[in-house]
Amino acid sequence: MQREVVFTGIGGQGVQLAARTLAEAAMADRRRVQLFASYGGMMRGGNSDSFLVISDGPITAPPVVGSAWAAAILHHEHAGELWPKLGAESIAAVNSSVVDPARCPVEPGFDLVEIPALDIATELGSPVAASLVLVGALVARTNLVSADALLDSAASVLPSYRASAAAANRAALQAGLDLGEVTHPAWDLVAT
Amino acid sequence: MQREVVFTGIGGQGVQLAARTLAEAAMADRRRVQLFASYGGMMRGGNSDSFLVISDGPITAPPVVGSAWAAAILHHEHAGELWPKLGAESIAAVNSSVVDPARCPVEPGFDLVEIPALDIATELGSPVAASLVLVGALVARTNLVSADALLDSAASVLPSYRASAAAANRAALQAGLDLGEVTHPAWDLVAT
Amino acid sequence: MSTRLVEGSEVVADAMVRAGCRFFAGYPMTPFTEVLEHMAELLPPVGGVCVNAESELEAVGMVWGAAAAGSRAATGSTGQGLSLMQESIAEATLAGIGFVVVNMARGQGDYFQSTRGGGHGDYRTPVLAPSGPSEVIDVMAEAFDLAERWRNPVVVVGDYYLAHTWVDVDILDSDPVVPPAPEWALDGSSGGSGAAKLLSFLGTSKQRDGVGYDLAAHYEHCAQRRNEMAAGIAPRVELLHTDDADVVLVAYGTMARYAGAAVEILRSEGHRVGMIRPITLWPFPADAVREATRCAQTIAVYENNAGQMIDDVRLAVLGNCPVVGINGFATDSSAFGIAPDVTVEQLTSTMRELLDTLETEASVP
Amino acid sequence: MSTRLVEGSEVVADAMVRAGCRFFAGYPMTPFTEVLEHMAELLPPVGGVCVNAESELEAVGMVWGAAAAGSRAATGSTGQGLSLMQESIAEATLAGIGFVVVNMARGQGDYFQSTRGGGHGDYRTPVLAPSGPSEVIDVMAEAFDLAERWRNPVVVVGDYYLAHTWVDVDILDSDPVVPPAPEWALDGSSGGSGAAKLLSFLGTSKQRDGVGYDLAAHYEHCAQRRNEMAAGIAPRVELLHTDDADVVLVAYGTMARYAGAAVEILRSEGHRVGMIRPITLWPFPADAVREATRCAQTIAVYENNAGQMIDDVRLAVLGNCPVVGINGFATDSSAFGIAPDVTVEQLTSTMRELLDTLETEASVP
Amino acid sequence: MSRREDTREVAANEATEPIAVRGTVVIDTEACKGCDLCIDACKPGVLSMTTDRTNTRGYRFPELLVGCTGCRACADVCPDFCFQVYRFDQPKTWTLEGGLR
Amino acid sequence: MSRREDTREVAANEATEPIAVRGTVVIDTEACKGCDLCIDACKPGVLSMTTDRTNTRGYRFPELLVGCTGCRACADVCPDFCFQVYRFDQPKTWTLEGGLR
Amino acid sequence: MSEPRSIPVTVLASDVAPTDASLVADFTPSLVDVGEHHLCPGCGEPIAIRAVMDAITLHGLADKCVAVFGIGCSTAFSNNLDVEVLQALHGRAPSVATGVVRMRPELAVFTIQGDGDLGNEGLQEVLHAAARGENIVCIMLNNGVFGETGGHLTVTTTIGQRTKNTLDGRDEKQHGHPMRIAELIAQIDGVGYVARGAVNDAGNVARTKRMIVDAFTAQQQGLGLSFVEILTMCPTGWFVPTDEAPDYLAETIAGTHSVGVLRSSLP
Amino acid sequence: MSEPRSIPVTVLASDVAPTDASLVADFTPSLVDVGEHHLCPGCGEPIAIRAVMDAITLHGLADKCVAVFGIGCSTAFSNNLDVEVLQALHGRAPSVATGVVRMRPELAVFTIQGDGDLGNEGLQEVLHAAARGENIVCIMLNNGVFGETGGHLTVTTTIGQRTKNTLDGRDEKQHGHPMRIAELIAQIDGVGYVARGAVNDAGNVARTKRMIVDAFTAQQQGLGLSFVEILTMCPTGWFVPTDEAPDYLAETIAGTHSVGVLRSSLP
Ligand SMILES: Cc1ncc(C[n+]2csc(CCOP(=O)(O)OP(=O)(O)O)c2C)c(N)n1
Ligand SMILES: Cc1ncc(C[n+]2csc(CCOP(=O)(O)OP(=O)(O)O)c2C)c(N)n1
Ligand code: SF4
Ligand code: SF4
Ligand code: SF4
Ligand code: SF4
Repeated sequence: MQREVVFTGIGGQGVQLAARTLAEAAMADRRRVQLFASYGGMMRGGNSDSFLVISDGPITAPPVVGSAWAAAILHHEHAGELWPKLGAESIAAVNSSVVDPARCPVEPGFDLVEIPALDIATELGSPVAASLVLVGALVARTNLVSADALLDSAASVLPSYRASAAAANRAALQAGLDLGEVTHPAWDLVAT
Repeated sequence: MQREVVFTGIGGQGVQLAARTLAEAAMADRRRVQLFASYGGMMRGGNSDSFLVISDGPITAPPVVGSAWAAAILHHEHAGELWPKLGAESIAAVNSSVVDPARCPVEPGFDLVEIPALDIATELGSPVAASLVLVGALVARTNLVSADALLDSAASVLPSYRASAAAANRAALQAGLDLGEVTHPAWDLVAT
Repeated sequence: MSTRLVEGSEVVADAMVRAGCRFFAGYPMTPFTEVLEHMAELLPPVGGVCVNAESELEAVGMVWGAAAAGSRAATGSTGQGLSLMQESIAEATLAGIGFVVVNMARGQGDYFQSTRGGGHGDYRTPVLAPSGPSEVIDVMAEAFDLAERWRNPVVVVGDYYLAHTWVDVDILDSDPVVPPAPEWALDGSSGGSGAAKLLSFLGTSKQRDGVGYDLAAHYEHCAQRRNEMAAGIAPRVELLHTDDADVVLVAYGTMARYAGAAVEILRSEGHRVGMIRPITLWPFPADAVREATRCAQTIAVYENNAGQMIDDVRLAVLGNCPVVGINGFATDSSAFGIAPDVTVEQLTSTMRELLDTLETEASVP
Repeated sequence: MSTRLVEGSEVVADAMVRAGCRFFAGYPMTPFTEVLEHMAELLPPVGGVCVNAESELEAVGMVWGAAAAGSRAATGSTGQGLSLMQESIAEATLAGIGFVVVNMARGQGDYFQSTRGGGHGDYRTPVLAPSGPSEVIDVMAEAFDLAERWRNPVVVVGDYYLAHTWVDVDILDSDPVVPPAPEWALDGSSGGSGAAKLLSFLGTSKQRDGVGYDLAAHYEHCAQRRNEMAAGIAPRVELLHTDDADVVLVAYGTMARYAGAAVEILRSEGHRVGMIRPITLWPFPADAVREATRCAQTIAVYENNAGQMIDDVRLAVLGNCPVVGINGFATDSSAFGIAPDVTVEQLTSTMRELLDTLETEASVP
Repeated sequence: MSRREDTREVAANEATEPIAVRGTVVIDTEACKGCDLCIDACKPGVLSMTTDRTNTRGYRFPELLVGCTGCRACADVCPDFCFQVYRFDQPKTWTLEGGLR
Repeated sequence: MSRREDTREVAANEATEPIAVRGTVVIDTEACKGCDLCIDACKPGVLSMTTDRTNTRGYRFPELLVGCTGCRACADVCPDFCFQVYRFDQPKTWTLEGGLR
Repeated sequence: MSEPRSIPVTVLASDVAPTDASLVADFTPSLVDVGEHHLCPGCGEPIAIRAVMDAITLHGLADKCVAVFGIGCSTAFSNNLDVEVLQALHGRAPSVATGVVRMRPELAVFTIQGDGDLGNEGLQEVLHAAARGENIVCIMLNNGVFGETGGHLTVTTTIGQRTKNTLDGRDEKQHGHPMRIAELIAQIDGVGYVARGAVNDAGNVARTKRMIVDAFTAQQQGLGLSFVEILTMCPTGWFVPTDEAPDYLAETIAGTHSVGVLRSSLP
Repeated sequence: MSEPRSIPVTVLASDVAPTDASLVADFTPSLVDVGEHHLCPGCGEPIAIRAVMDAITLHGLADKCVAVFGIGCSTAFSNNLDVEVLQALHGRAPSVATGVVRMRPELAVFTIQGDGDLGNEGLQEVLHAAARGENIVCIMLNNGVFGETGGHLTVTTTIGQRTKNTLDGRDEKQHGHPMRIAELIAQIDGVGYVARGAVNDAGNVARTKRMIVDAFTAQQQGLGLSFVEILTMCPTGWFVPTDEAPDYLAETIAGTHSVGVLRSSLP
């Protein structure tokens, strides 16, 4: 069984960190992962997308997946290409603090969940962790990974020189996890 | 009608100057010329060859001629490739002050004229002009170009910063011209 | 936990270190930057050296020196940087200095540069193209072996996808045996012996042996070595459902992963399609392509460029089978060759159109 | 006297000046050095500028600037130097900056580099190859026209033979009309207007127009321009006795002069041989080659290299006619690509052998 | 361009003495990336970063307190060109009671 | 390597006084390219270029006159490595009549 | 003067420009088309570019100049200015500028490069251009890192400076010594004016602006190549908070690269 | 000691080595395989190379060194020495030497380049290597011309010097200013020893030899990059008679490029 999660945002929003956090958590859950990170070579601005595949077995999918089971939309700017990848089964968590509703599909055809991730993160005193709030919320509804694994990966994913951010990031994940109930279980069985 | 003259020597012997002097003289005689100069990129040593075509009409020959009517051999080092180009009608003037007889064909099958060009040039106080003595001697036997044209080209062929050598070069050409009689007339009619 | 989430570029770096690479020099350029960063981390612990060269020209010069001193050495870059290295790569073939060049390209626009030699003269470099992180370890080991065996630069072609695809890998105790320095390598010790070594693109004949440089002989020798190399390297390919394929897709590197996925979809729809993936781009597996397409009605070449490998495919089959190109992609706005229209869906539907045309043609009496 | 004995490299320089070239920069390397020297003499009197650049990289950079400022500009080099310029040549195609690059090569080993683009990416440059000094004036005029027309670098391929062949030329009053700067060129004056010009390989769209760089659009545009260029340049060839030829020799540049001489000898011996000389190496005159060899039994490609143009010939005829290469020459000890076995005699006898084989084959029932 | 901060009164400096005000600034809070450079650059110290609010992109931004001299230091050091600086034709005075006159 | 100059006596300096001779040189005249650098380098001035003879390649070459000090300056400056310099174990003296002793 | 483009935040709640005041600094700097850009928070490069543009305006050269850009973060401004811009490849700007100025000597041709562009990839270009006496102005934005590619050390990184490669600070034993580019160039015969400024505080910004103005004066007087190095903050590459970056510059960088005029042929 | 290889010309008609004397200088310099070479009459480069080889011998480094050659006339010696030689491309020797010394730090790695090779094509290579503190010795043979390609001006050509491009002497207005390479390098933090010698007379040859010896001492002590620039005659490129070249060097070149030790970290 395989689940594809796509992420999109603009540079600086923490898209890649969020995707890696989820990937590490999936690995802790003993699943295989493949994650393609696409962002500009420039430090600043530009798109930031991520294509994560989590699977029970070996992964052969090409880096950019054709269809996705879930999406985390941090910003609308480059989301246009991702919407079509989502199908009837799919769930999309949208950073409603920022995303322009006019740039979202009118009749999504999938489950679109609005999460005011930036507002929540700002309240937590860590606006840069908005992407983690969103991931937390996505996990809350899907059990894509176990909550513990997710929270633990907050620290393991950070390079040494960023270690100080771990606590805030964990808090943001937790805030997201607190946002709801499982509506779209990702796996038949919850991983052990 | 077309006459090919090949030159060979080692860098520093004045091969190219000699070939250009002859070419300029031929032009003064109202003939068409093509001259391919082959020498190393280094200032020093290495081969120095020249392939001159003098013709009554337009020239289509490739740069390196296949057969030659005359040759000026300043040094034996790189002469090996030139000998086969000479045929029964050919004449080769050899700088006998330097050229090792053992490196010349045993039975040439063409007319081989020995000219102690370096000795003569040294006597004239201008050893570097040996190549011009040789060319003078070749012209003396062939009338490839008119004597006047040859002597005049001594000056015209020199770049401005070498102009001071013109007199000595002219003397060397003259010394060569003095060395013999026409034995191999190059042209049916002497150019005007 | 015995697995780690690792970026493709780290896999590339790790593969080099495992292959015995002990010297690396490079200059940042996305997506090569990440490989350089990982080499800087991985080499010192194993006694290797990674230099942040001040430019690509300096990087390749350093690698030239390290390789001449007998080390397995590598450099690399992307696009512009690779172009700057062409002089050195070309001349290294004449100097008999082998090293590995990692071209973390943007897209596949450098196929000609890699396979025909972007520099001057008649040289060639072996070119290997892994399709993803999992193949990198093997390919890199082969690259260093070829570089040493043929004393010739070897190009490993990656792309942005390879660099930026993170995978879970098992952490191995990599304790590779670093091969000893070849006997022609310089270590200073032959000086004063009367037969001091010389390593030069002008040849190695010495004046004291009665000859100075004999360039003609040297170039003949190099030409011969190149021919032997061309004959001596067995081109590698991966074949997928080519046995009974009417239409064969040819693709290399990451593009082959899209092609493979498309082939599987089409097969599941009942179409007889197959795929050939050249792993060795030079020497090009012409025989394998010819063989695998003997019964094909059409060959489609899928490249993330304007059509370059298609020449090699055409030269392989020489008119025996029509060859069409699927290329000319848009490049994305990040300029990293991640064309948005490189997708399994797009390729699959293009292939469906192609198959339709063939069927229509076939059904016309 | 109205004629002068002029070195081929001076003819090349003179041709550039006549073609309106007013900026030249280069770094010495035999046999390009002589062209540079002559440009340094010829340009100042006509108000042009010749800079002795400190390296090839700087030379091509200067030419980039001069061309961007609207001048007809050129550079060049040989071998190693050309390789160093590949980055700039490749990117100039994206910047829409046209200039002429004179490759005074050693031999013909750079065919692939010139025709496939030795740099990175999917670009091409028009490539012209005169066969000797007499053709240079025309070819050079065309080169500058193409560079300006397509805003793309154009390569003119010469060799040691061309540089070092002296010919008698008529001294012309060269009073060429230097074309005005194209309207896209920079002259500083659009600044402060609200629409200041931008010339960049990243594109020319400006933020004030609502977009920053749109790289995807820019690369699409460049690809389109390249395709138009490929289609818009009529390849040029010279044909010799191809009408009824059983065997057709294909050769370019100086080699074609040997080939032509050999063909005449063989014709005089009664053999039905002909010659095709591509003058435009890119776009390659594939149609002309196909057309002219429709009735041929064999095509022989004569190149002063290990076999490069032969690919283009094969791609042109795609198996419709066997193609053999006559190449793999020794290079001479001066390393200038004046292979001693490049002679009319040698070629003629090789061709005789080829003809014999064909006849033998033909006579076998 | 999405949401913008609303115009609002900002609690004035805790000053009770009258304050000379020679200039004022208009701040493009939406362009701000919250780098704080203006805060240090402002000699009279009348710029202050929000602590409770961010702009659309999540950045805090500066607000102007009483006492601007119109020196343009903030504009000179701001990497995001967020300041328009004005100098009053006639210097004004601010008092707790009367505000700016 | 072709012809070499024969060994021969060279007219000595025009000296009539005895001259101290501490060293001597052997000259590879065939290797010489006639650049004259040794002539200026020789402090005692005992090297002199031929004017009437050249080596095979047409170059003039130096000859040693009486009075060499064995200082090796000639060898140090000669670009063609034409000199072998010796220093006598016991300095000698040259006289017009008796030659070198 | 452009329209106020956002809501002003003042004690007076004025959301329109005051009418009894004159504008002394506008949102969008002179000759900058659009002020918005993608450079990082706290980056010093936009400040430096504003200073360069101000100098052009002051000299009245807007329609008599060509800017040649290198490749680095500041390239973000290449499509953003209202002066003619010619984009050069990484490291090649001085040669490209040479080509322009040789064919259009009447123009004020200037380059903008980072320290990685100028000091690493193309160090010899500017040195050679200086020796040739090209009459151009070269600006180097020196933050001691390759900002654009992620903050790696460059040849100007000072001892102790943090970069992505030197998270514990550059150490000469391991990473070699910093080069002082302005000092190198000041030594070359043929240069007109050489100075080093900084943008870490308003005083330095003003001083740097004067240096740039002087550099263009030298160019206008035909005194040869003028060079202004400008120390800029790169909080991202240095791994320091944006508000600490100006002090970090003063303490860690300006000690090695000291601010001042190094050479001037101006009367 | 080799056999006398030619007919000696002395007042004593001795064609054999004297028996009552000791050899103090041999035909073929130490570590030079074959003395014969194709360099021009009066060229200073062989003299300089002899001095370098003497220094290697003196230090006893013959079997512990690698020479990295540039491309120029002196390349003629690359197949002529009895020390290990690695040929670099034009301009690239310092980087190549870096690769060698990083993998074999126990060796004395040194480069030999012309001024065109080092100062034109690859100027930044030596500057960067110096700043990195590579522990190598770099020798630059400076004749102010590209000898090999026909005597064109280089970046070191002095004002007034004749070259193929400047037959009337270099003129700063037209051809730019000369660069003083040793001075540039001396300024870089991390260099061990910098000096400029000359081979235009025996005194300078001896002095230069001492400089080279010191440079290798610095290398042996691990003091970083050492640089010795050696002024050499190129009568061919200067268009002066061979016997006038030494004075021409003293008068036209050494005024700008003055001989002496510029920097030394030696104790
Ligand atoms: C030939 C080449 N090599 C590498 C690069 C990648 N590259 C782009 S910008 C840059 C560094 C720029 O650093 P700097 O000049 O210091 O400017 P900053 O980004 O710090 O402003 C590099 C290495 C390139 N564009 N071209
Ligand atoms: C990339 C490259 N460009 C040009 C050349 C041609 N070239 C060979 S040697 C040389 C000049 C050498 O001059 P210099 O270093 O001063 O040494 P010299 O010949 O004077 O001893 C040049 C330009 C080359 N070999 N490689
Ligand atoms: S050793 Fe000294 S004295 Fe003797 S010849 Fe040589 S330079 Fe003159
Ligand atoms: S220095 Fe040497 S080459 Fe020159 S003249 Fe004297 S012996 Fe001959
Ligand atoms: S990386 Fe540094 S230089 Fe680049 S934009 Fe960010 S702060 Fe500025
Ligand atoms: S050209 Fe100059 S440097 Fe070269 S060998 Fe001749 S004299 Fe020496």
